[in-house]
Amino acid sequence: MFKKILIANRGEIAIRIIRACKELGIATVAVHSTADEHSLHVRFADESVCIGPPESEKSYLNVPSIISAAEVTDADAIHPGYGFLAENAAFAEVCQSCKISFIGPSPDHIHRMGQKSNARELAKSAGAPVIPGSQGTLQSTEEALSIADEIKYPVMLKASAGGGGRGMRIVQSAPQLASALEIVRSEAGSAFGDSSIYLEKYIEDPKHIEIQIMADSHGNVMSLGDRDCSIQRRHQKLIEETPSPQLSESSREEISGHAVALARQIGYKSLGTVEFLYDKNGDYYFIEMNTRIQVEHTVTECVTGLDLVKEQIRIASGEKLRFTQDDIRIHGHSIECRINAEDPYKFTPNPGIITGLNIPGGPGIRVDTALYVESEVMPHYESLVAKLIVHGIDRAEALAKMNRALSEFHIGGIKTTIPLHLDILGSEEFLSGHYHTGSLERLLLRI
Amino acid sequence: MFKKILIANRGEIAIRIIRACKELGIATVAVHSTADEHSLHVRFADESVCIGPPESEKSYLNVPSIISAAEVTDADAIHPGYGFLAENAAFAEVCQSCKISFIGPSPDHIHRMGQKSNARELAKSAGAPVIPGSQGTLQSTEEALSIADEIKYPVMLKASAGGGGRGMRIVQSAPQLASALEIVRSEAGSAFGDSSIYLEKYIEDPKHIEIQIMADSHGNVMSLGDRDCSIQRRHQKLIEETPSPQLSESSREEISGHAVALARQIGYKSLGTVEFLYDKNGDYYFIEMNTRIQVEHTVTECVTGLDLVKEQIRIASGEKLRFTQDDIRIHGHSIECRINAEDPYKFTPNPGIITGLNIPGGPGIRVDTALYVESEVMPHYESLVAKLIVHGIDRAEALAKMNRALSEFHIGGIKTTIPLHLDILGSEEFLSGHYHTGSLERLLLRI
Amino acid sequence: MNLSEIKKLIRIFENSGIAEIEVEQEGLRVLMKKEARIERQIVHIQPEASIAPEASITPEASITPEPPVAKTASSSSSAPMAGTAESSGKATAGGHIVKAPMVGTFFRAPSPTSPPFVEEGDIVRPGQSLCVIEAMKLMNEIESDVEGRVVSIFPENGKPVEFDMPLFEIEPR
Amino acid sequence: MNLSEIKKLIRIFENSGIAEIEVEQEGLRVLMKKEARIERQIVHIQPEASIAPEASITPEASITPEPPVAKTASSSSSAPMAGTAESSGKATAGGHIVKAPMVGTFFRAPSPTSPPFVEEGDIVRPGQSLCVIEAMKLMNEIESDVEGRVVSIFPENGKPVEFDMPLFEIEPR
Repeated sequence: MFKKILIANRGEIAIRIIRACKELGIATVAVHSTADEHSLHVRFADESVCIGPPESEKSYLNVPSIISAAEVTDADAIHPGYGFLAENAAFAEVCQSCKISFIGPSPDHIHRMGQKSNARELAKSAGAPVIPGSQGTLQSTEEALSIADEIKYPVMLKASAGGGGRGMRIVQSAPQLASALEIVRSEAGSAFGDSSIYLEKYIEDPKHIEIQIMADSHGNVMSLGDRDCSIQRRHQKLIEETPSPQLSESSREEISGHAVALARQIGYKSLGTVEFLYDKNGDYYFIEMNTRIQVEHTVTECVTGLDLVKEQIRIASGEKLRFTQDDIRIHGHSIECRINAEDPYKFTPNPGIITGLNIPGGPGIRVDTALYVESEVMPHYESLVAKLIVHGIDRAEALAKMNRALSEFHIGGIKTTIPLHLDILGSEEFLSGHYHTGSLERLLLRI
Repeated sequence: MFKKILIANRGEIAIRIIRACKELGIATVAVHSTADEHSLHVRFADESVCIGPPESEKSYLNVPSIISAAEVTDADAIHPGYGFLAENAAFAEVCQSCKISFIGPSPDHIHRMGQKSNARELAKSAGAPVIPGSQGTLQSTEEALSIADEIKYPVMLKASAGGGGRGMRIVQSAPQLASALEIVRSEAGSAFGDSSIYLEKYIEDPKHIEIQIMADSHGNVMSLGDRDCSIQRRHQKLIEETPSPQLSESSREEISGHAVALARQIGYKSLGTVEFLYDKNGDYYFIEMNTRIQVEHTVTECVTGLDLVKEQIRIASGEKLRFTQDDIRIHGHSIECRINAEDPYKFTPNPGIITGLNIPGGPGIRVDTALYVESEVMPHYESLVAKLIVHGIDRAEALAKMNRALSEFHIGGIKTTIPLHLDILGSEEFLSGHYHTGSLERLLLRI
Repeated sequence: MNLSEIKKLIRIFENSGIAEIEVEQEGLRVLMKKEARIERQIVHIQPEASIAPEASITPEASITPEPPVAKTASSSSSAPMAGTAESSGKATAGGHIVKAPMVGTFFRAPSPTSPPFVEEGDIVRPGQSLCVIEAMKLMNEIESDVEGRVVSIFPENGKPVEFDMPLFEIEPR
Repeated sequence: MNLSEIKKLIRIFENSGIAEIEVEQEGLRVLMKKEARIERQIVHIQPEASIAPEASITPEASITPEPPVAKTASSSSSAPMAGTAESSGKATAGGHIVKAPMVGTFFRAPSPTSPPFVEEGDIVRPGQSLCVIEAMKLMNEIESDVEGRVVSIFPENGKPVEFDMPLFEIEPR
């Protein structure tokens, strides 16, 4: 086991990792920018090193500074948390070359899963369904028509060079396809200087379902169940829950099976999350794999009773998993609300000084935060300031707990997403469980 | 189900009950003394009524004021919490006569279990072992000698009118008995004006083991496992854990069986705790039954996943338990540390204003407290200011979590028992699990 | 008073209807003003008043635990008590206050058909009944402890009152 | 009240809705006003009190961002960094400070057998090497950015330094 771990992150996830280390008896080194000198993660760690100015590029993304900090403190491993360097294959490689263990998968796995088209091919070859569409870019209108006929309408035309919602068009039926193709092609040409186009099936109002997997370096791979992360705004998750209120037990097992098969086929070793879109017909499609610990790992911890960060550290140190798939039992229901320092309806960041703080408590409540009274929420970093997680015997109890806990949660001095969470929890769509990735945007129009 | 519950208590337990009510959708009324006007339980409740001046006798123990508060707010039930009026049979009777449901057992059960000699006879007749000794007071030295011979030395001589550790003497062997009897008899005569004496077996260094039971008004009685509450100072519990680290599975079942049999025999309906002494030989003896929710109910909640306060409310409203004994599963291990506003080594109360507060968080941590920054810990009330509860997959993880959480827990402005808890958790005796009701006092001599 | 207390005072001041506040205590003087065009009412508190316990804004008041959480709208609106912050604030401004010695329902008359014990403007003597508070089906007569003129009657007839709530203001004579 | 407390008060005032604040204590008077719409703060500090550290009116602890938790004894003793609060405090009192631009190990000489780049009392010119910081096996030479006399060298040879830590104090000339 490692003797000392450097945590190359800040905020709640840095504290989360320090807590796991303390419970494992491992010494910790916090790194921080000059702006984070008084942060809780610096106070909670055994040692701390200032690695640069407030800007992330010069501090939390500053590879030489972080490696140097590990070297001068004799840390034998680095935990990257999420964001920052967590899925940076080059950083993982530098760690390796400096004989510092990177707590995560191999650089090669990070690299292969980081390239989305590559990840899609890997998933396909491991037998997972992927969104059907053209093999590469479209050569002709006839090809587009024949593929669309095969995969059924509606389909989506996408500019290869597009992204962030630009250079896309949904086509509902064959007669519209030819002209839509012309339009997207010319848009793409003028917008991106590349008029190549591909076509895939358009998934209407899907759920975002992800499977938490865990694999050690002794060939053991297992699934820790699903998470429903469909409450999103601009692809940012806001509420996550497990088990998904809509998935049948058989779909859950089937999807989990694909996630495990993918990890097994590529020889993956660490925690990982395999993400799927799940549509109204119960069909599902692999979209990507995240090779890091995720913000929402907490709900999986609540229902499995496992400490995923500890397991991640144990796996990185070469230990064998101490249990098998059969030992994993899901108890009750868990929901997480991400409390962001944002205007709850405009979503504009709202940094500031915390003037008051009341953290909810009692049975089934977990809070992960780096806030304290008079701490500063800074504009340099992401706006997530607290995670509120509840665990109930069933979804109804978890919902009641979340409502209760949100009503107790007071963060003075900044605007937060707490009022929005109460709105979402009060919406019929959320209560029914039949919500999807478009639900929040539509709810916002009604508020 | 009740529509509105008045909580006849203050501090963390009042908040605990308000939380349960909120999650059940029941409106709440807080009552408070003038000193508690700004207390968190007043803020969290839907309504509040000031019932008297700071002194407990004139406020939280003021029956007419509390009943009147329930009447003017149209509360249909009263939850007494623990302490104050929780085991006051007369209060439960007044509630009954005013058509307000008392959330607890019947006045008769409170009354019968409140009289210790009566409770002992009930337990005996239900087949539970009680501490062997004389039937009533001793008539002669010969009688004492013959009983002591039968139950084996060491024995304890106790003045009938004694209490609080006075008028007691341990006798190790027969030759000492006659003279000890003379001494205790004359001490008792001069100290209490009553020289009657009784004799019972002296239980050396026992564990305090208690069984949480739950019984509805439909004849269902079940055990929710044991708690080991042996870390005590002057009969005040300081740390509780479940499952007891020393009990074998078979003893646990046997003792639980006695607790359930007692509750069933007397037709008990509510939550209850049956307390036993467990000696070095594995023998155990009923000592008393508590007819209220207990401070340490939290650890049972962690390992069973149940919300005991909700169950208690459901039972009082006449609902049937929704599960059977077979549905109860114990998951992992849970420990509670009572954080008191006291000098940790002198145990003198230490009221004051809270100047800073950092509440531990992360996985497996639960905190129940009424503290907030600038709140006042008052000399009028008991010194318990927070309960820190951890839940781990096993005792080792729970211990690591408790150490970690205690190190994060900062309460500025008052002295607390936090440093003492760290000492206890670091002691070999506690770590081994082989501690007993005398362990803490001995540990304190070494610190 | 330290910075965090000043900060609190600012918030209290902001949320108040007053335009200016000056607090002086043990060599510390704090003066705050709001822009004149917004506020009309000006309350000036003398240094003496700021130390007197009756004053609504005192150094102590600024330390008073502020709500760590706000009550929900529904909760405050459903509060059943007859007295309000205004009435008790008003109460503290003037004469002798008779407070509720118990929780119960406030009645101005011994029975629904009787006339009230007292009206505003009446002169009362010590021991004279002012009202009854019904608690647990018992009618408890509340008597005046001073001689004077009834200036205000705070609770409405038939409304619940809690312990220590101002019932009457009496101008002693 | 010291400068950092005034800075904090400014921030509190800025974020408040009030237009003016005046704080006076033990010879120190602070007056701040917001101008209609422009939102500018004017700080008047009486000269004799502003700089003197003894003008501080409140216990330091009540203002300084108070650590919500104390570090354990073991943690602070195991802190590996060469610089201390004292040294950086000392550093800011006097001349020009050369700070560490990166994390690494501080060496006063280019190799173990070479003489140090500079000694206290030496005169240095802009661009002259002062030390090396080893980071990721690379020796990074740190140069002086001013001309002057080396007054202090803060870290010990061979000890780790973190970003922004004072390395040298140079009296410019």
